[in-house]
Amino acid sequence: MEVIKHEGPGRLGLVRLGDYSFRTPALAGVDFTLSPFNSFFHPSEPGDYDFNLAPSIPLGFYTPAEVIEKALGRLWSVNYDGFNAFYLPALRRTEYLEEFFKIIERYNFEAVYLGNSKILVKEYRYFVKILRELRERFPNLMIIADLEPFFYPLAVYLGVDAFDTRSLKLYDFEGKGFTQYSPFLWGKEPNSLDFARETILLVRNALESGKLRYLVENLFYTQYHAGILRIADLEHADYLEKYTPIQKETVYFISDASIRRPEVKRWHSRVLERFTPPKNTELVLLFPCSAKKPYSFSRSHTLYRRAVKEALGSGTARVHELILTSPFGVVPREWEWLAKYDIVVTGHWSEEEIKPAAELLAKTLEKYPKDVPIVAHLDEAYVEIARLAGELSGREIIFTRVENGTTSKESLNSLTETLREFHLEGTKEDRTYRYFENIRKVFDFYFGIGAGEAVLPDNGHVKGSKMLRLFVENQQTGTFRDGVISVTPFGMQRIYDSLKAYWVKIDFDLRGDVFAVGVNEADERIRPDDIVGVVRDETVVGVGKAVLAGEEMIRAKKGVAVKVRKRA
Amino acid sequence: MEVIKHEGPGRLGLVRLGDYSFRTPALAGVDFTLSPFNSFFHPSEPGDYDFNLAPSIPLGFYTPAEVIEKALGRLWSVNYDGFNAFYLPALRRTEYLEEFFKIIERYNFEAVYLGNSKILVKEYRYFVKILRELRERFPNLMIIADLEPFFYPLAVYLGVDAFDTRSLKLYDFEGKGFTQYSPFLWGKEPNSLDFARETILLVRNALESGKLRYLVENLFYTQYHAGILRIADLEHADYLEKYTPIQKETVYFISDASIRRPEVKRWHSRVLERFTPPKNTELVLLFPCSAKKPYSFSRSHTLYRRAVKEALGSGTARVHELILTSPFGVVPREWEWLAKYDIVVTGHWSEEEIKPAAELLAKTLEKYPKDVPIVAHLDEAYVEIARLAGELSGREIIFTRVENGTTSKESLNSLTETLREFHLEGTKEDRTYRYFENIRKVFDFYFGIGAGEAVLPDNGHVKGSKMLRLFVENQQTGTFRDGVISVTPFGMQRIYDSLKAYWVKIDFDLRGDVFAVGVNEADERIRPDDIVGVVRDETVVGVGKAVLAGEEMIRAKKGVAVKVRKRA
Amino acid sequence: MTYWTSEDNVAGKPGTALFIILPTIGCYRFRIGKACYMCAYPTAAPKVKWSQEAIVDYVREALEKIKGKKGPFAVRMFTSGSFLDNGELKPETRRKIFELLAEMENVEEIVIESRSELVRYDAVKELAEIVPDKHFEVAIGLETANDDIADVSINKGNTFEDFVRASEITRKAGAKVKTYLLLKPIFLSERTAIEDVKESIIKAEPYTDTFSINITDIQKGTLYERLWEKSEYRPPWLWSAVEVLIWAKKKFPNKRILSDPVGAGSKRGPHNCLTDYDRVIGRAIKKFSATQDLKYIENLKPECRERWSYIVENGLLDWQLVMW
Amino acid sequence: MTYWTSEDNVAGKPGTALFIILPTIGCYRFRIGKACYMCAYPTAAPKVKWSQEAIVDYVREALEKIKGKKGPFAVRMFTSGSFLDNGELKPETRRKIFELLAEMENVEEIVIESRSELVRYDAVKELAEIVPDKHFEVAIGLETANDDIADVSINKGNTFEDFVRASEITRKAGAKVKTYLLLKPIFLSERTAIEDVKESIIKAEPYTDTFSINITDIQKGTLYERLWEKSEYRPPWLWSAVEVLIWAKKKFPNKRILSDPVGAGSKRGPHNCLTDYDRVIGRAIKKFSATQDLKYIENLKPECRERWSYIVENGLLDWQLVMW
Repeated sequence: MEVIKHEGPGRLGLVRLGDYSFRTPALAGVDFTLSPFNSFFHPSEPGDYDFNLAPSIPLGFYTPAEVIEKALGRLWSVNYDGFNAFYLPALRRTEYLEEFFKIIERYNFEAVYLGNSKILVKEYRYFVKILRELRERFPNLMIIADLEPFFYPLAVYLGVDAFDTRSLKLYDFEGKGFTQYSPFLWGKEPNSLDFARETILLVRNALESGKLRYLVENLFYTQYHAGILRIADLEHADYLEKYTPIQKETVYFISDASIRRPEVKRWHSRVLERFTPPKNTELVLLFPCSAKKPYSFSRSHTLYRRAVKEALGSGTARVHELILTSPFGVVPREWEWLAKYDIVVTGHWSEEEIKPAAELLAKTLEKYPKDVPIVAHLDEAYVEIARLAGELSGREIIFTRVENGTTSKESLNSLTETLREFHLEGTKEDRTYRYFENIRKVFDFYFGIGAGEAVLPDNGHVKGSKMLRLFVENQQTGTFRDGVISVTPFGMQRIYDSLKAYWVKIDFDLRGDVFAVGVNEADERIRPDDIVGVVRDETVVGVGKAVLAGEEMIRAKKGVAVKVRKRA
Repeated sequence: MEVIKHEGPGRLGLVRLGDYSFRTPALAGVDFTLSPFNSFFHPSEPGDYDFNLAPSIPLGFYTPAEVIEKALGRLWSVNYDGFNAFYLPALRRTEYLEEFFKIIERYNFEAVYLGNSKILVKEYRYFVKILRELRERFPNLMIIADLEPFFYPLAVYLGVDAFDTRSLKLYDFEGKGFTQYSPFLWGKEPNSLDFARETILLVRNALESGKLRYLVENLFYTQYHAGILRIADLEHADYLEKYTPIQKETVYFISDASIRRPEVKRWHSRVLERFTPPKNTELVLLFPCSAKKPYSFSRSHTLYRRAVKEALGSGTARVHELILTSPFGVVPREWEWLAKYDIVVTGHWSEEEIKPAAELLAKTLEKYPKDVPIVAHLDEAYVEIARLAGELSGREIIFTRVENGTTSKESLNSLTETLREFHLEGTKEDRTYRYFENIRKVFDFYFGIGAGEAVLPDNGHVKGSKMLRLFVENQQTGTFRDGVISVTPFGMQRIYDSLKAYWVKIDFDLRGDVFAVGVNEADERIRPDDIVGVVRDETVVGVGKAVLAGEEMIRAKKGVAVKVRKRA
Repeated sequence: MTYWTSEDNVAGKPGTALFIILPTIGCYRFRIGKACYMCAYPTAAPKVKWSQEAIVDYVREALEKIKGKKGPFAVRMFTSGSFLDNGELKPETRRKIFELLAEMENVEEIVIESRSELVRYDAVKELAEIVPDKHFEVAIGLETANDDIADVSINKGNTFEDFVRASEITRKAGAKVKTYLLLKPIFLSERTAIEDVKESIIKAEPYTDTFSINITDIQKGTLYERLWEKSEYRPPWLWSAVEVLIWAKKKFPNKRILSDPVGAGSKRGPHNCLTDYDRVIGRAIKKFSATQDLKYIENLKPECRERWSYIVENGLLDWQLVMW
Repeated sequence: MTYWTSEDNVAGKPGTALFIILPTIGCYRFRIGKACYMCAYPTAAPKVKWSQEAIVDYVREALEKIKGKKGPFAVRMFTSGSFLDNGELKPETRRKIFELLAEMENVEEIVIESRSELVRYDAVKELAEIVPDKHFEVAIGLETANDDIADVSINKGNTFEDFVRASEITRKAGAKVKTYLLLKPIFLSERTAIEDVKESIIKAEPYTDTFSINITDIQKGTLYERLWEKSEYRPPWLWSAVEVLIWAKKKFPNKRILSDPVGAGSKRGPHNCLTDYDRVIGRAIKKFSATQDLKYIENLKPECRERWSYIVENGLLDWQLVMW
């Protein structure tokens, strides 16, 4: 199976079987044929199926060690010739998984049938753990499970590629028709296979349009859905994040699970790891977010800007602004282009929103020199966040007097008055520096601290007005427009030289795209859709867009790893 | 419209139209016919429809006051003869609602068409507020809205009874087929009316089986769903609680919204208001909950009981036990029969679960005399709850030493050792008293403090072993079996005499059921499914099951208010 | 302030119209805070007050555009208010403008606009006498013959009675009457909107020489815009306009039925499904308007028409059209 | 410890069987921690060790139940272990029991049970000689002829070879061989389970006089119970039993094919859809067993059979049957 597109561990895949190929997520019996279970005890020869299950022993999830060991010995004795699918009994004793993985590896299976999936799905931790181990170890393996359609989105999101449909017919026998509300409510017309078919199309559709996580987090059909997603979010956040493409579109935070989205985790860690305050900062300002994005375009931020300008004049170029928001926590002004999200605003903040925001703010404030004062122009829950952050960081925060919202006349006056106490002077150099910093920080976000410096050093140049082109010694390094960037091979070389970041190493002549099989090494920080440099002998020979995550490129053996956009 | 069954403000209804009748929730164009919108400016006469919309002016939700006033004057001038449905423009300026309500009241409309519903649904607060005001003011009015099927469960839960389906056809024109994931994902086959029909049947189905709240809280299709439910739960908790039947079945807490369920609110307030500790309590014990319900039947509680018995012997009859759990918070041992719930257990407790539990525990502990010691045998998050409660209440809590879970040998030993320090002696009287208290507390839960005393005073008698029959001076007051109770008219009279609780007053000869129209006054504490006493001239003339909430019985003019079970 | 020419109907024949927006101070109703709800024209009035002479000069300048060119021409003068309002134009100014026009032979039609209560016999007569052989029309914004709509949905401040009186005065003074009707005021369904225009035409026909069907387009800062932004109001479908025009022309073949669908095919203007074909329909309406020939609007491709028919037949309200 | 009678097949004819559970200490494999995974019989062994005399007395007491009654009778003695295990029953005790049986004319069939490795020529021969004209069978738990299943799914501790040897000894010693087969060990689909019994019958047939198809029922405290509790194992369908019995009887009409579906129609026992009809099928199987007449099981109402066919045809595993 080749991975075409990711959304978290879930993926759109392409399976090639001789001259027949199909897309995943897929259904056995619809998109491909799958042999019935093949018992080790009374084995069958490979038949005329797309996928032939090798003889196996369908151990139960709760099988004790003694029995597993008896079975394992026998499975090593099987003649696997002609079989391309392996029945993997899911086991609570996960210490034995490795043994099964060795068989899968040794005989190079193309698909794995995840045994006991209907039992496993009720064991939150094991479901996620086993899927993850399988998925990460064998990126090109098609994982087949047997689950009801209402589990499809969640299972796909966590790594399942295909579903057996044969057991669904039992619902038809029982006269239970699947509905949008199953398993809470059933219809009377048997419809299992149709419903499964429809559902899988919709899941594919969702993957294509980057909406899979929505489905998963907003449709909790059973307690198992909620439990599994919670375990995945809290205990396997790295697994989800690793395969989550770099955010391009607005994220809609809808349910309480939204605040645990990988995008949120990523944002928090990028603020911590990839944000440094501009060097000339002499005052930090904290503002609340606005519904309109980027915040600068909103009415409230326009009013703040005016008040700040009024108080500080040229000194504004020495102020640095942080915007507080949920669930992203803290958005440095330069990154406001990147914080694309929308959230339910009912005025009720939960503890789960306040605490992480405060913690992130505290850590962010620690990035500024101790003597830089901090002024907060906030109201309601934002005040609570800032106070808590103040306590956590031990930094004093000066609060303006806010009444009737932050944009009331009185509040804005208080902002101006408060700021007047600080006498800041900004020079023309400050302004230019900040103009450059606005651009640099975005590159830092994508590639790490220093990337901005690399593509736009102090002696660099910016040309254009809307679409900014960046130059170093008359060679273009990249472009910047409203937070959207591109990098030239030359720019990427500079990033590579100074940061050793976002590289994919090859040792052949670059012609078209880079295939997974050709990737020697890759930066593990790479996420799907990231801009990466294709490096050969320390030279960037091309720039492209990652299809896979860095780690995955190394393990994967099939499909495109990097879509090359420009060759050097 | 008559209300047949409630689930929160949502209800199954019966609409009688001459010799035709239909059930709600219903669909216009499917279950009944509805005239097209009737413009005040170019009005139509009543036509051959089940519901004829009176001429109206379809003001926008954002219409300014000046224009509303122009329109209102005109609406008072309409000749409403022959019209039974009123088009109510939903207005942001809710101060004008009253004027419209007066028209509805004056002309005795049977149905209201909620104008602008597609706009209104995006205005969380107003949607809930307007629906609530309409619903509470006119319990027998059928409320019709025009919304997409994915809003049906939520809208019904909050009080909508029927939906216009005419605008759905626009989705067909657009080639958008409704799917289980709409509006995230659409299919290609036009199916709007079929989908609406299916959905309404399922919603009806859900109401019948008490599953509507599930659908609502687990299927957040849009941010509006989440926002509206949050507003309803947080700002209109009393509205939801009032119509939520007394819990009979296990509640499944699945989503984060589950902890805001009316049942949870009710539980918390009943612990605060209707629980008093047994008088002979000399020691309070705190235990964690168990997955198995009632807790007493679980392995862990069996082990605790053994350890307590070992340490205190007969003194056990002077111990009182509280069980900590989420989201119910605190369950007094006597109420364990009533705490029927199931929750996702992943080991991750949210702040939103811990804090309310601690607050409830703190207030519960204050009910015990100051000198009664408190011993906690807890682990993990439970410890956190107890500690926080200790701080809040200022009561010292002695923690046993728990290692490897509360049921490990060491932990149970520590429990025994800790308790040995207390020398309690229980007499035979203590045991009898507690036996009575176990029964009494359940009556207190249902009717208020003192109800237990009323049906089973100290000179009362209990007969039977499984099904306990309660007697006062040889007259039966009620029965008790595993927490399920019944009350005789005599028992109800005793409750009424001492508490003045759960009464419905009539002034006619009781023959069959009590109809809403015949209810003079009713206890506002009454919830659907409660056992109530039918009182005439201070005498309980019958006992029955409430169909409506107490407040609703007074306002309602149609349908059964109390199903009478036994006449005196 | 600007002027332009456009193909149009001139006194019954295809010709060219010269539109001149006079830089007056605009409608007095607006200045006293009682503007029509859909109207933002007066906000376009000049910030600096123009002298009456300057206004005449401005007209002279505009007329240069057609001077000596081959007609027939119509000159239509708009003032963001009323031509007959002495507060906007002094009688002297009006006369001077008409005298300029009287000199131009290629001008066959003259249209001025006025609120009905400002139509006075003397003022009209005076002007009519200056241009005796030209087709001289006073355009009156009736908008609707339904007084309730005029008040609730438009805030017109006039009644149908006011219009009738103004029309009688105008005719008696020797001019003709052009009646503006508004297709789809707020708080009307598409269906009621069509109904309202038709009824208005029937009622106003005896007092009207030319009907001009104004199709709502959303002007900035108006109540209409506010409702439209919240999806509570949708400008009318072009199909509605087509329907009304065909019906009116067939019903009253001898009346001029004009319409200039401003912003046709855009979100703020009349539109069907916002496809390219919307603009085709817009142009067809203009063509019909210029020629009075129904063939231009009777044979349009029924794109998106089924949806429109459905909405009209079922009387759907605009908020019901909101979709996901 | 108990005994009871039941209608059953006695040496080929319908008759009555007296079942006696001997209060021995039970299977030695269980005592050394190597019990069969499905087996909990030894947990039913008496807590206090019975003297050998007491055991003989117990048999005597049990035999009173049929003494002087009209036969034919079969006496089937179970020991929660092996009758031939000297650790359970001393040779002297066995002899005494057989001598009691030898005296009873109405007893035409005697069955004892033994693990195959405990079947010794001398021991069998000695007993056979005490009851020369009775149908004397040694029942051996083969369970399956597939050694892998015997090990992985049953933990039998015997192979098919062991069985063959025991069978040969038994026959040589003058007794007959009854072979126990287990319908549906764990880790087999319904389909494989049926297949396994059929193959086992074919392989064991030359060494067998009577087949007894034991249909899994869930015994307390076993691995089977653990898997069953978690829905990973489902006792076989009664239709599977019916299918196997019909097939076996047709294939080997001269062999006795017995089956007593313990717990038929209950969750823990073989069942179809847990309707009342399940018990009807259970009784039909017993009737067939007693009479060897296929008519009892060939004409059953196909209730729930379609579902079973589907599961068997598609080789569904038991965890796949979990439903919401």
